[in-house]
Amino acid sequence: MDPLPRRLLIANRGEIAVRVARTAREMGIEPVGVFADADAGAFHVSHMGRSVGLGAGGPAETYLSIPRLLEAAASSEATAIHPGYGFLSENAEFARAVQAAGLLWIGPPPDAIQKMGDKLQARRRMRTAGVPVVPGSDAGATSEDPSDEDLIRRGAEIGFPLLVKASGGGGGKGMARVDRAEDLPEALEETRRVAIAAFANGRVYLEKFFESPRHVEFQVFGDRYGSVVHLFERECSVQRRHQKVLEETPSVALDPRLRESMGRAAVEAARAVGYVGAGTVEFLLDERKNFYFLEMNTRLQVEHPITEETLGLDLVRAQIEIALGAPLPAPWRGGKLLPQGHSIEMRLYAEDPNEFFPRSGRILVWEEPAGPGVRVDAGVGAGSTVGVDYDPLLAKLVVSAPDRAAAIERARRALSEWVVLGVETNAALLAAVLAAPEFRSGRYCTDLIGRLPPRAAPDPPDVAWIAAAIAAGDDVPATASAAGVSAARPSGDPWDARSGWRLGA
Amino acid sequence: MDPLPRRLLIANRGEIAVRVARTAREMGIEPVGVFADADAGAFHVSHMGRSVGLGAGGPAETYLSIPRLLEAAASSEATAIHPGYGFLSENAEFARAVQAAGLLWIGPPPDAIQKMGDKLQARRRMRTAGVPVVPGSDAGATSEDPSDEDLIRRGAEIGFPLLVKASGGGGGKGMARVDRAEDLPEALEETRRVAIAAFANGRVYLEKFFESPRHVEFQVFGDRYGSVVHLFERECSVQRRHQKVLEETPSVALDPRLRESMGRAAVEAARAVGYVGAGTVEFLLDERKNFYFLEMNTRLQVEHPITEETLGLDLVRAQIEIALGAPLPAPWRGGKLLPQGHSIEMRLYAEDPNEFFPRSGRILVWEEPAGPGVRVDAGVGAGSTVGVDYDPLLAKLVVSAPDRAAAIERARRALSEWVVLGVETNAALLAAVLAAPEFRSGRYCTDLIGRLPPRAAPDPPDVAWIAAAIAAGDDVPATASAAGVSAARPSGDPWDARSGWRLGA
Amino acid sequence: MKLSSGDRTVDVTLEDGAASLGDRIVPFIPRRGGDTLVAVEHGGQVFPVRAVREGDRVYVWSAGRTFEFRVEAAAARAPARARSARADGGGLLSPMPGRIRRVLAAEGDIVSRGQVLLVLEAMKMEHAIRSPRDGKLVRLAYAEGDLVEAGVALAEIE
Amino acid sequence: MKLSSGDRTVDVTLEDGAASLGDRIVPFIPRRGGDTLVAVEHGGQVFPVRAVREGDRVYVWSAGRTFEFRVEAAAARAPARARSARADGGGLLSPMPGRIRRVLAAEGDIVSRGQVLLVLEAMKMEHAIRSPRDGKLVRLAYAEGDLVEAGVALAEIE
Repeated sequence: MDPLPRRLLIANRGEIAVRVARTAREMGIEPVGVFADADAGAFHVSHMGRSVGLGAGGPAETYLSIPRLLEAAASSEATAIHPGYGFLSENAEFARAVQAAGLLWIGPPPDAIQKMGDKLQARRRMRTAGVPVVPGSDAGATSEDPSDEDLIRRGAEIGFPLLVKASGGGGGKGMARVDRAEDLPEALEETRRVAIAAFANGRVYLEKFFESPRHVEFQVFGDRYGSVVHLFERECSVQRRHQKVLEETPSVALDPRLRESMGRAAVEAARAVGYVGAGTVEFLLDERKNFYFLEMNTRLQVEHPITEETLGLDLVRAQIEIALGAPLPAPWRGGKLLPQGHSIEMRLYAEDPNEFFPRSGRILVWEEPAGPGVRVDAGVGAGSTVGVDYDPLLAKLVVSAPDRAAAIERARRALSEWVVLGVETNAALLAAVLAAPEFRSGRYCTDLIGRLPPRAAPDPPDVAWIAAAIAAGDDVPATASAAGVSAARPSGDPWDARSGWRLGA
Repeated sequence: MDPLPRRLLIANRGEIAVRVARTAREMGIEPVGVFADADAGAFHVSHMGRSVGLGAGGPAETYLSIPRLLEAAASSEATAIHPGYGFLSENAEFARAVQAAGLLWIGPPPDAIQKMGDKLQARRRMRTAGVPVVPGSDAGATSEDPSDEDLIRRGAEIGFPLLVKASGGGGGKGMARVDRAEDLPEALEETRRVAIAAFANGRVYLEKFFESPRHVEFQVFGDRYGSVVHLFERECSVQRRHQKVLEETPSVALDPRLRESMGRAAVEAARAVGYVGAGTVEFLLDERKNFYFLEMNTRLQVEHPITEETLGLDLVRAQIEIALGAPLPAPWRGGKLLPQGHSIEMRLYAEDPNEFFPRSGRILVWEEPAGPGVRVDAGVGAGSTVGVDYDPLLAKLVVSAPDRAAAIERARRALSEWVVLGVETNAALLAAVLAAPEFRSGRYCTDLIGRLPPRAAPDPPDVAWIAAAIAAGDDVPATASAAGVSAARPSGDPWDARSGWRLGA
Repeated sequence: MKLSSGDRTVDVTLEDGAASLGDRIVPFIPRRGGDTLVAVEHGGQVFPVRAVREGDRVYVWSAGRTFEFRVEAAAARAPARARSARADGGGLLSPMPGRIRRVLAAEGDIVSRGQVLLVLEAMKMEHAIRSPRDGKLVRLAYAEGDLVEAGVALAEIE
Repeated sequence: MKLSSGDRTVDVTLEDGAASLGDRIVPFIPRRGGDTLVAVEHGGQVFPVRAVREGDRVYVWSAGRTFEFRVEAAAARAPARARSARADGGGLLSPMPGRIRRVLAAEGDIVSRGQVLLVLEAMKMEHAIRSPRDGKLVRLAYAEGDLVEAGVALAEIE
């Protein structure tokens, strides 16, 4: 293994920047942060050894600016770069620029990023490697950029509903569901337009739509010496707007045989692009337990902690060591890893729990859950400003317990401890998922959240009205005596909203 | 198993009250807290479903008052009581009063508490059970309350230095080291005097003193049906003032054979008193790896989390289930438990890191470490008042990693994240232990802390002086520009105290 | 003072040892840790709580749930601005804070129900603002690149 | 202003964009999250920091370590009270805050070096306060049960 870098630039913000910084410190590497001007007081900066400003502007001019990031690395004398997820993490051009600057790139080979980044190209490679892919318009097609007429013909063969997908998209972006043949031409046009704007790649294709699929992904790792292994699955079917809200491992949908064949397919997928480092192969699993390759994320995944918890590993450390030339650890290659217990990740988003509209503001009170089996990877704290320019993910709550039932109860306990005031969050949605019989049974698929009853704003109990009045005025003596006041409800449980008084008007 | 209680009274405060409340919630039991008047805003109250006041007074009139605690259980309709550790947790009278009031006692049988609470009685039972005990004046003695002349004679046989111990003491309390025969009479008198005052039991005995012992304890669990098992060891040799500061598991001092024989002895010790529930058998391990029974703690141990982390268990849940009549889980009885990785607990005390004098005050800033492999069990938060009436333990930091070296680096990382301002803590001592070659090698014993160099107050770097000035006046514009000011030290690492400027005068 | 939560408004008065909530009297004792309200005692039992005010909003945490209250001005300043705008059929409100990514219509255009007028972007999410009915676009309040708050009127259709 | 840490006292002046620390000028930019100082920028690099003042103390966290400063009064109020008392050979100072558990000597007693005069208790720990030398106990400032702060004079020996 090459010597450790003295400083590691983390080209990201929020919880993942903090996450990577923690491992860097544990390895004796100084984590160097970056920040946009407007973000100078941001939470992640407090977890770095030092940070460097990226200047003014929005994400495109700062966290997405390759020259500014390379400058930051130079000025801080960082000799390695970890991209986190999002931003430039799956940008092959960035990876190449990092390497061209003589810096260590903590990520997969740029070629592998590129090969998986183009969905059509990736699907073709997967077919060649014998990995099943979702049936689509590109199967057996002669051109990867067919005419709309060709696509409309293929659409009729695939049947409706179907999905129009941008080859340059991924992660739930650049796709549209089409229910009727007559809507297809417009959807093709719109998707192509969006794709050109967003990904500078207007190629689109059609995919069979599954009504009640599960999304199950496999963590894979490859080293420079050609070894590729998987680190088991993550169940990612709890989604809103095609994006994950809660993940768990193991998946109740897999039995040992299915786990083995999906794991083997994931390893084959990674091998097919010469993968080195950490990656995730996403599969769609249909009701009859057929699985299909969806895409490969060529970076650390948001939900990587549940794999860390059940395997007792540090995936960021493994990323860094592999980038430095270490082989995969012998127990990984020997199939000696055995997941222990059950782990669930919940994503706390700054968004309303019903419509999922982002929310912004200032976090006035922030008290995290803690204690046994609870890990919080946060990207904000008390006083943090939540703006509109970045991902609404505030923090991830990861709970682990000996079995799934205990993990669910632990998750509910931990959620109930979390005090976040000042910015609306999706905590009520997370609580609703954990309470849903469908989720608790384990028999759920990607439509779960859509089928939940709406998260009604709860009726405040007396104690909340009183607390609100105190905070609004804060004009009550701190140790007032209750003597001499007749209690309206002297017994029972007067503070429970369920048994509670209803307001008159 | 009997049905779960609806409410559980937690007869304690601080981190352990919070710890127990968390498990209660996960089991669907409402945790009920108690608090002394002066403690009404205390941290643990915020983690309860509800709390009940114990009235005015110091610990003796509140957390140690059996009638007030039973009243609190009655008024809150709690039907079970968990004592935590300390306070009344090892008070057989309290356990009997709880049971006599028709409440469920989450602890061992009162008789077992009593049998282990008297050290002379416990030592006699251990000898009978074939468990080796530290050589002492009571071996083969005809009376358990010998005259001073008898003890002085036995002292000469045992040799100096030796320890005078109160039969009613324990946990490092009620003991005195005597180096010379001529000091023994006075030490006997003093120890007896202290013992009468503190434990209402004036019996004392002599124990051989070991120069460089280790303290290694075994977690044991028994059920109502006669099964007793151990859940492996905890290494507790990092001590100051005979009290633990840092614990780890596994112990590097044990090989599988020694672990097996000590574990067997621990199980025999528990069996000998008909033990049910969670307990800890403490052993002294000498340089030649002979082990001796020291005492048994008949309650949950402060350092129980490291066992939870390496085994993936919830010991409080097990306590409650066993108290409700559940048998020990089958995998425990079948010897199927296998510790994974390495875990270290550090106790953050409100005390100075050199002399270990308690510190009081108000916690102005409190930011806990978090992230992978980090668990914090805290008893305070921002704004908490640290008084002089209670244990100085503020919080426990528990880190886990695949191996000991990684756990140590993780511990250092986590400690470095912890921001505690307003009350002095022993964080610098913890950091010094983690950095000490002796500790890192694993070859250390109870004299470790005494052998460390003093924790010199570090020289503040420039950034700290500037921050102090800002906080003192806070009269600098939030976004002042540095333009136009000539940098005194434009390059290098001017913020590092090691390379730092020394103040002139 | 008048506090609102959801569609309820209540007169809350705090006295020494008791609160009047509408027409009920509820005895209580606030419990503080340092200066911060951390619990409220009622009937001999203490319940943890957190509460903080920002502008005319009060946020409260109690028993694992979060509540938002509005402090209503003393005068009869009836419904809040956002709501009044929503009630006004002509206004088209921003559903979230964000940045105007694209403007797809111009003032004076005749627009049809469902037509996308604007694309609003926040936190990596694009949201199409569609016309609620057929009509004439008489006002477009923002241009591409503008930052908007949640609840502000983006456009008006006659 | 004058700040002290350990046995060092420094004149610190903050100007727009720079601090004078004694005779050196160090350019810096404070960085805040909300109202809270969270980092200090120097030479293009930003270093996290936390700082808070309470009375004449300022507590600072920087790079994983904690520092305590004293804000010295503007006037020449030389050494702090505790230190002056400590310097005074006759005074016996409380090493920690706590409660006087036992008083084992009386004013007027002739005491010898090492003799236990008081037992101070805090947080389950007893600490014996011993006479630093032979002499006469001329003052005992507290009685059993009294609460004392760290650094106050408990007794005086002539």
